Amino acid sequence: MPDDIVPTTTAPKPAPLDKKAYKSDQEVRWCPGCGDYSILNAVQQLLAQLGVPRHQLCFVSGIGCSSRFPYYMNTYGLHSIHGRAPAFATAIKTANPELQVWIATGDGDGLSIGGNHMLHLLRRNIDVKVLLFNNQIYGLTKGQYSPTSPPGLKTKTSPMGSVDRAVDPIRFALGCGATFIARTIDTHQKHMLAVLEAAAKHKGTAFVEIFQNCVIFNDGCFDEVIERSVRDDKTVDLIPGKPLVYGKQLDKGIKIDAAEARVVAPAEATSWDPSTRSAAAAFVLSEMAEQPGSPTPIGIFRSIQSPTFDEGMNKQVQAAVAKRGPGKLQDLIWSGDKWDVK
Amino acid sequence: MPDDIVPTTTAPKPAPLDKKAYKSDQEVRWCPGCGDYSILNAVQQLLAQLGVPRHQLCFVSGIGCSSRFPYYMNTYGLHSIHGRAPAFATAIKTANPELQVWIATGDGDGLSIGGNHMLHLLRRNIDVKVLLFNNQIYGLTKGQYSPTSPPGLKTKTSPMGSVDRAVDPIRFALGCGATFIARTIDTHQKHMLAVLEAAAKHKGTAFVEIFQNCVIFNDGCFDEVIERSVRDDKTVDLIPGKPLVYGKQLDKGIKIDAAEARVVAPAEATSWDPSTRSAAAAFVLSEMAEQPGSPTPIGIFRSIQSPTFDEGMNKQVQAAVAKRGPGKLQDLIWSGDKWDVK
Amino acid sequence: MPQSTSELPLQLIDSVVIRFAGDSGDGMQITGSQFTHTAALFGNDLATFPDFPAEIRAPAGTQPGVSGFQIRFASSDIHTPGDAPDVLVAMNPAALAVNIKDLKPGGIVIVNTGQFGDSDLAKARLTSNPLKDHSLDAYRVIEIDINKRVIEALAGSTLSPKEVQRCKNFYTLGLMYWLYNRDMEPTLKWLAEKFAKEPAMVEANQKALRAGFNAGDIQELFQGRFEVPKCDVLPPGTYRNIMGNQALSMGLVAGAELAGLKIFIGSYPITPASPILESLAGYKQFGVLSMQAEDEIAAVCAAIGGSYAGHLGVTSTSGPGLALKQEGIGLAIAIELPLVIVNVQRGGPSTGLPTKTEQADLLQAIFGRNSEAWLPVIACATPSDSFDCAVEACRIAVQYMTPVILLSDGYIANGSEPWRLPKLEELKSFPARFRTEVENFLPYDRNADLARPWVKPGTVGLEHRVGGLEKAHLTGHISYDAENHEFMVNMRAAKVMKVRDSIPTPKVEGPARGEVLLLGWGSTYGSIWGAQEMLAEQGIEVARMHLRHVWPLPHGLDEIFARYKTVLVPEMNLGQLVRVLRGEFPQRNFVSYPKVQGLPFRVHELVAKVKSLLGR
Amino acid sequence: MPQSTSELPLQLIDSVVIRFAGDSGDGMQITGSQFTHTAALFGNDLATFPDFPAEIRAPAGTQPGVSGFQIRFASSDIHTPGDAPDVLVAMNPAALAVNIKDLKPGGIVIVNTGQFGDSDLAKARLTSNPLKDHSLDAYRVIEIDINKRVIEALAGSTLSPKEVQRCKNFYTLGLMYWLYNRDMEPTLKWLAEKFAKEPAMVEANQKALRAGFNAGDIQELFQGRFEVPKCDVLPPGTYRNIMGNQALSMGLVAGAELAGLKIFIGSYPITPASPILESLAGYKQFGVLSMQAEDEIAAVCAAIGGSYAGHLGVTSTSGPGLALKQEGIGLAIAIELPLVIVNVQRGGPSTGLPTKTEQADLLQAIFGRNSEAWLPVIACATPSDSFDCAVEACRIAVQYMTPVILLSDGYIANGSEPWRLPKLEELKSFPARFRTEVENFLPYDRNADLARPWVKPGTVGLEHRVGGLEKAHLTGHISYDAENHEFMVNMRAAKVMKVRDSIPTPKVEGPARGEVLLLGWGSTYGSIWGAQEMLAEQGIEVARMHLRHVWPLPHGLDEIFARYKTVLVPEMNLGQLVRVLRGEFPQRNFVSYPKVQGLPFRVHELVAKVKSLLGR
Ligand SMILES: Cc1ncc(C[n+]2csc(CCOP(=O)(O)OP(=O)(O)O)c2C)c(N)n1
Ligand SMILES: Cc1ncc(C[n+]2csc(CCOP(=O)(O)OP(=O)(O)O)c2C)c(N)n1
Ligand code: SF4
Ligand code: SF4
Ligand SMILES: [Mg+2]
Ligand SMILES: [Mg+2]
Repeated sequence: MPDDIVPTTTAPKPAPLDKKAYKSDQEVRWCPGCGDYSILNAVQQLLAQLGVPRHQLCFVSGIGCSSRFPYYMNTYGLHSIHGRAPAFATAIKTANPELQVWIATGDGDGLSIGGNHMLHLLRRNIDVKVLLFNNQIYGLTKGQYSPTSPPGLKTKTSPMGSVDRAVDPIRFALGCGATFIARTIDTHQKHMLAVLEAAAKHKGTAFVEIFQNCVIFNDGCFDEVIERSVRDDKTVDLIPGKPLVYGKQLDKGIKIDAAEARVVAPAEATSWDPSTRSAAAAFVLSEMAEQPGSPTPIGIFRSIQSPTFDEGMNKQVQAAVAKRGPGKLQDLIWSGDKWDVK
Repeated sequence: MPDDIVPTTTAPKPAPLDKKAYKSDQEVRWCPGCGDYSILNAVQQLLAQLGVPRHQLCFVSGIGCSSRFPYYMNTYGLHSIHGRAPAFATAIKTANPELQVWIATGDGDGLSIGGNHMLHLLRRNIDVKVLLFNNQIYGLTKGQYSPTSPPGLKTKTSPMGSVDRAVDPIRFALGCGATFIARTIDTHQKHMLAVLEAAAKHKGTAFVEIFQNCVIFNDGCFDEVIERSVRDDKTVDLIPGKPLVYGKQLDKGIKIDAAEARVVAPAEATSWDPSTRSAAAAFVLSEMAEQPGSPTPIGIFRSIQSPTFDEGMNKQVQAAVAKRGPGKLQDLIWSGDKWDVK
Repeated sequence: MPQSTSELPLQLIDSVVIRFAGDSGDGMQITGSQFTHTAALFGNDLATFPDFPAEIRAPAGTQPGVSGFQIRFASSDIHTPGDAPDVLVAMNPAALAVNIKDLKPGGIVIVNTGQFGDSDLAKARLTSNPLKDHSLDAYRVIEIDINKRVIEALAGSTLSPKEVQRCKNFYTLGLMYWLYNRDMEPTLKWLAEKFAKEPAMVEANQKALRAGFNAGDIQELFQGRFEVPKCDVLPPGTYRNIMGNQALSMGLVAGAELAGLKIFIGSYPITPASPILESLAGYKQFGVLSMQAEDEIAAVCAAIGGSYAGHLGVTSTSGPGLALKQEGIGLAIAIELPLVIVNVQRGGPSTGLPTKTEQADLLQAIFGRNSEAWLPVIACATPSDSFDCAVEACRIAVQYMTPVILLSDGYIANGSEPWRLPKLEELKSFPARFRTEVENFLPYDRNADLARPWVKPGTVGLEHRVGGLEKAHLTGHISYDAENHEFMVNMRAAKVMKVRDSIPTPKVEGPARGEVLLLGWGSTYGSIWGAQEMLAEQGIEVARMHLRHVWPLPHGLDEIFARYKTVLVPEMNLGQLVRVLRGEFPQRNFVSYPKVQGLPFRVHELVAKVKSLLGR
Repeated sequence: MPQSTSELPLQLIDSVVIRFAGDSGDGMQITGSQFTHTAALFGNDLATFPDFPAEIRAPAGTQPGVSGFQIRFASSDIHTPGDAPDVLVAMNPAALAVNIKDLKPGGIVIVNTGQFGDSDLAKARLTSNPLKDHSLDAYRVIEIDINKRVIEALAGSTLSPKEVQRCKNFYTLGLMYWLYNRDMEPTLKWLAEKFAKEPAMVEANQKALRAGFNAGDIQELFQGRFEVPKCDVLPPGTYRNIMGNQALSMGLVAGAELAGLKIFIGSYPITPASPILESLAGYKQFGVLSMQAEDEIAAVCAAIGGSYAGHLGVTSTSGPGLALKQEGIGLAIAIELPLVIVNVQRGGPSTGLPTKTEQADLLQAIFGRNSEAWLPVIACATPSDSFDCAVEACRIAVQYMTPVILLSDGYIANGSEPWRLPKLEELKSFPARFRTEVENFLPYDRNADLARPWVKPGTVGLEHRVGGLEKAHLTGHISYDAENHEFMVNMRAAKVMKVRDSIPTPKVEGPARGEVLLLGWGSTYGSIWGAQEMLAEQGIEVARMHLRHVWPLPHGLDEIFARYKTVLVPEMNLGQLVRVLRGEFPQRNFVSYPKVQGLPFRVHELVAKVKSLLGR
């Protein structure tokens, strides 16, 4: 047996870091004005705030403008293939549980080609954080519609308007049984930081949809909701334990009732609890924006505790070792019924 | 231009058919006692009832025991590759809108390898009917756990119990925005017939989960719910317009309230409407079985009208022809700026 | 139609190569395309080669962010966009640094000095200013502060300063029009149409264009002007300029029409193949059903479903996408349905160099599926040849009930050249026949081409089932029988080999026997032809031949190969065709000349290789 | 340890081939395995060949539903499960009809007449009863109503009539034990363990076994009994019987241990590869992390993720699954991480013949990815060789930081043979080295093997990014540079070719030069060896050689091939290795001998082929 193997590095004592430390030496290659910049900024700031050592971080992505993210983080990073980041991340976290693993993905990468892996990541509840950059378009391939594009959108591949119904990432994640689901906005740094912090602290898959502006191919696609002048009236922030109130003057509230959510006076608003056994209230909220006159919920839709796959896997290994003793090659090979030839 | 092309057959006058007419001449190769037989039987009976001409039917499947279905139907049939039936079916229906297209798939085929195509089929609302044979196991590959297997299930690939959280097909379909969602039971022919009839008549993707018993690798996995002696007490049938009552004596009801569903007296039961704008009530019901003491809903969870992709596509073609005239090859080739060389 | 009455001498030349280079935001692709458009309308022969980064707007001023467009236009029949530019237009230091090494010695380099500040040099990671360090001494450097000139020209415009700067490329274009004595009209018209909804933009860009043109006259930047006369040596006919992806898309529509079918295209965007899906999505008046699928697997499966339903199934992709489609293609082979799989090759492996060209998917196309899963593979030689190849792919698919892989590459896809428009009468139809006769119907019966019958679901009385399990000969029932399996494996292969009976032996150009046969496939066509011509000029006669059908290989090749001491095969890969050839013609002598730089072969490289082979 | 004191003569013979055949529900696989187990413990050399339908329980009594298990056991060193059975056990008419043509002329056929009613004949689609129509006249037919015998034997049992009938196979087994004078003990013990929780089952099956055994004695069915002595000519050592998938799984665990790594296997079930995932899922005490992924793509990506994280990534599949993994494998090539991809080949194309064997994924393994994406490919020769090959695949993957494809096939995977157990000291370790030194760290630097450093994420100071875009030499930064790309393409290929420096030239067995070299790879090993022996018996000396490393090919082959007039290559495909060989050794003379029937070569077929080649 080889015992001359170089050991893995043992627990390090990291120096405290500032935001800049998380910037890699690579030139950022996004278009000027792209919403991706502010997401990168928020993540770097958050990690500095939380003081996560760089070497314990791993960013995994697929392909797309958004998926270039790992190159710009001075951490471990894997820019993989289109749509498959969840599969890589699942293994990385399971094989190396001490890492904090983040996925950067786009609406095309994560919900078109990668929809299946996203489903299985969410249901398995791998302890990774997902940043879904939703710009309702394929950026890197120069402007085709995506699964989140609104029906009717005219793009290069839908010159007469898309006939696809859009998928709602939040509802999809709920349907997949995700344990943490949130939504935030590229231009709303404060909100993004708060949501990302909650995501970072969640144990299990934290799924965060980020409204992200593609200045080149779908500029302003969220403006009706997120434009600064209307944002407070057009969004409602889901803050655990807080009433669902919104509006510039916090003059409106949301009441969830009989499997419907409706706009009410602030005093009547439901106090938000994303950790109920049932995800139904979150589901109701996820549908709300489609009702005329209702705000778009942002913030934390869902946050529950549930066993994670990566931990489950490792526990089984420990249990097997505890029960059968650490596997010995000799025993393995020399198992079964044998006979001798002299 | 070729004008000597053999024309497609024009609208036929089909002779009325009986159930036997839908049976192909191929020997059915499922295990004796497999739940698949009763599904095959119900489908054949339904089609005879509805009098759908055989040549207008097309059954598409992936790979798995359940996916052998098309071979046993004396209609058009395509036994394709693992997980991809939705993609084939989408094109078949779009290119040949007069066909009634059915998909036969398994929990592995449709929700493991094929989860992404299922998502996109459901959101695009292709006018096809999906029969999801859920036996919570991989049958054809001899008994590995599937995405619907309960956590902890011991199978060949999970000797210490599966650590995967299960996906709930109904909730998944809701999250994907499906327009028709139902559940039925292999051993409950009457119910299955009613549900399949509603599915057949739905315009858009009709998603039907069928609890199906695999006698060889997962025998009795649904017995707690569907065994004849407990079935009436352990299931509640979602019948549009009918109150949600259940129990052998119809002595119990379900009330949906404040985004929760609870057991009440029959008189208080909610009258079921699967066609509300919001899918939240269906979502609430889809979670209910997990509550101890609550019945498992079967029947129609969701049934709404929404444009179908196949129709949308064909309408665009018609609109383009109407606007630009039928495409002429000459015009296409001789378009753009030209010059002559003498 | 020379527009200017400049006093400067007008020098007639046969061929010019210009390369425009700048930031990805500088509009170099538009500049190049407009110059191309004008040259085409003027009647030059031409060839273009755009070259851009994988990012949408790579960081301004950096070397990886440089976007280039090379055009060669000529009065003679040319075959490539040229080995080395005569003129380089460099909009910033990065563009200069990246491209200068390619410029012909003594060539003209036009530099926008307005972008040569210290920070610009730093962005380009240059430690010294090439305008000052004598590194450009070997060239004729023309320095213009285009930034400033554009501001002056557009003084009083309502556009923002940023928008004004975006007109720089048209200033540059104007200057080039002056230098080569070109008509501005086509571009003025194009601008008017393109920005029809933004009159201020039309005006500003037109002004910039004119200002650039006038600058040539007024500012005495150049010692002379050049004129490249019309090309009259092309075969007579009506021409238009066409890009490879465009021609290929049109060819698919034409192929379907010639078969009497409608297209169902299932596709997933990927560089450099996306424009094919985009074009077909715009051809709905031809009955094209275009589906942007959720991924490549769904795309190919949908295309097969389209064929199953009675349409002509098409799917388009690039290398990594082809890998994903292979399982589905295997099914199409097993159920024997027509299908056209377009693969526009790009640099790899993996994501590789997505905007660069390569020919390294040949073996994946021929062999990259499980088991013995044979299909015909054909390859486009030039942008306009893509039309004919697409028609041919449709023909083979329909006639033989088989998937066909059609290979293009980034160089062909984005490049352009004049296309002699075919007359409809020249296009031979190959009508698809759908079986409707009920009597004696056997789903796996075969005709003389070994093709099985195609039945549209919906046809009364022909209900049957197909699928990927091995099928019994004739009946198509599931069969695990050993002999039947071997029979079917051989039958499927034989059907593919049968395609040879319907294709010609390619013509040899040049000596019928001798030392060297230059053998090409795909986009090496032009470079090889150019090399043959250049060698001939140097007194070295070599033969050349080009393969459109790369699998199965046409009849008659062995006899041809036998007549040359060496068959030299230049490929933008590590020698993939050579492997195929050695497998088929073990007695012949093939020499591989690989180049894997994401760039096409230069004529000079080929010439040098042939000479070294001949010991000259 | 002969158990019976039968009066009948005991005839010594060297080797016997028995085929058990019945419905998929008849337990033929268990019967065969038990006979195998007993023969192994007795000390025979042996080889087995199970053959079953793609359905779990195909319809009872039908020909497609027949499941078979062939075993050859011998006192000499044998290499195949035999061309033709000496004894056929046919549990019903379908089993008889499907298998009788393979039986040796004059062979024994044991027929269960209890299953030969009219309806049974009809299910098997037989129009006449073979027991009556003289079609079996060439064989020695033993008729027994096994249905009835079992009922009699189990009279009084608490089992249901259906359960009683399920004991038929043990009755049959007992009869065979008697005929070949075998000890029933191992099977009695196995039954006791297997049904520990169902004592009634233990008793019934044991009774049935004994009843079958006794029937031999009592019922005078046979004229004599046979004895196949122990095989003493095998190399000395401790042996166990092993199936290919089992050996391969153990080899992976051993390979990981020898590298000092833990395994991460990401896999998706598929016949005939599923047992590998299943075995590894049971080896958790070795630290194996086993993930049943949602599909093959996720499986390979997870395996790569495992390697990225510092485990040994493994994924296992069969043909269609390999096609799906190719894009991911391309990434592993680009980011240069160790990875073992096991591909257990099966009949194709598409779903094909999922439970039958084939060798037709060779070209897909070597070439089936986009662009120039090279990797080493090795192939198992026999069930026990799968252990060594798995270790070797791990070694190459770790030493060269590369994905490796390990090819097995259905014949090897499900077949079994005695395995001489290696001593731990015989296994050479190849410790993986994880880089931890921060100084001078360059992610794409290389060692003498051209391997780049492997860094476990979590290591302080070595944070870096990898991905599928082309990487600059040394730094690993994204690079679209033309020369760097060519350099890297060549470097990756060179690294794969470098594997040759660590592998031996395979040994030639037989004459060092001459007319014919029989060259094999994969599971043709035994048949070729058998053919060589049979030819030698007939006075024809031919050489043979076997390739474990099919890509890159070992050093020294050309010199060897040059020494033979013909290199004859039998393959269960249409000549895939021959294509590879011609590409590499254009001067040598390769003759392909293809067989694509979902079945291994028979020794006789090879012998006939060689003779016809030699004109004998
Ligand atoms: C297998 C494969 N298919 C297709 C592509 C081409 N491709 C690259 S990125 C992309 C979509 C990007 O969209 P999204 O994920 O929304 O990211 P964005 O660029 O908008 O951030 C596509 C289709 C690819 N790289 N690989
Ligand atoms: C690409 C591919 N991967 C894997 C397989 C093997 N396979 C065949 S069926 C199946 C799963 C079947 O499970 P399910 O869909 O639940 O169908 P069931 O047999 O239970 O009806 C698998 C993994 C395959 N045929 N093709
Ligand atoms: S194309 Fe859009 S998403 Fe991509 S970098 Fe540019 S602005 Fe951002
Ligand atoms: S294995 Fe299970 S699902 Fe498959 S046919 Fe048998 S009983 Fe049915
Ligand atoms: Mg996007
Ligand atoms: Mg199943």
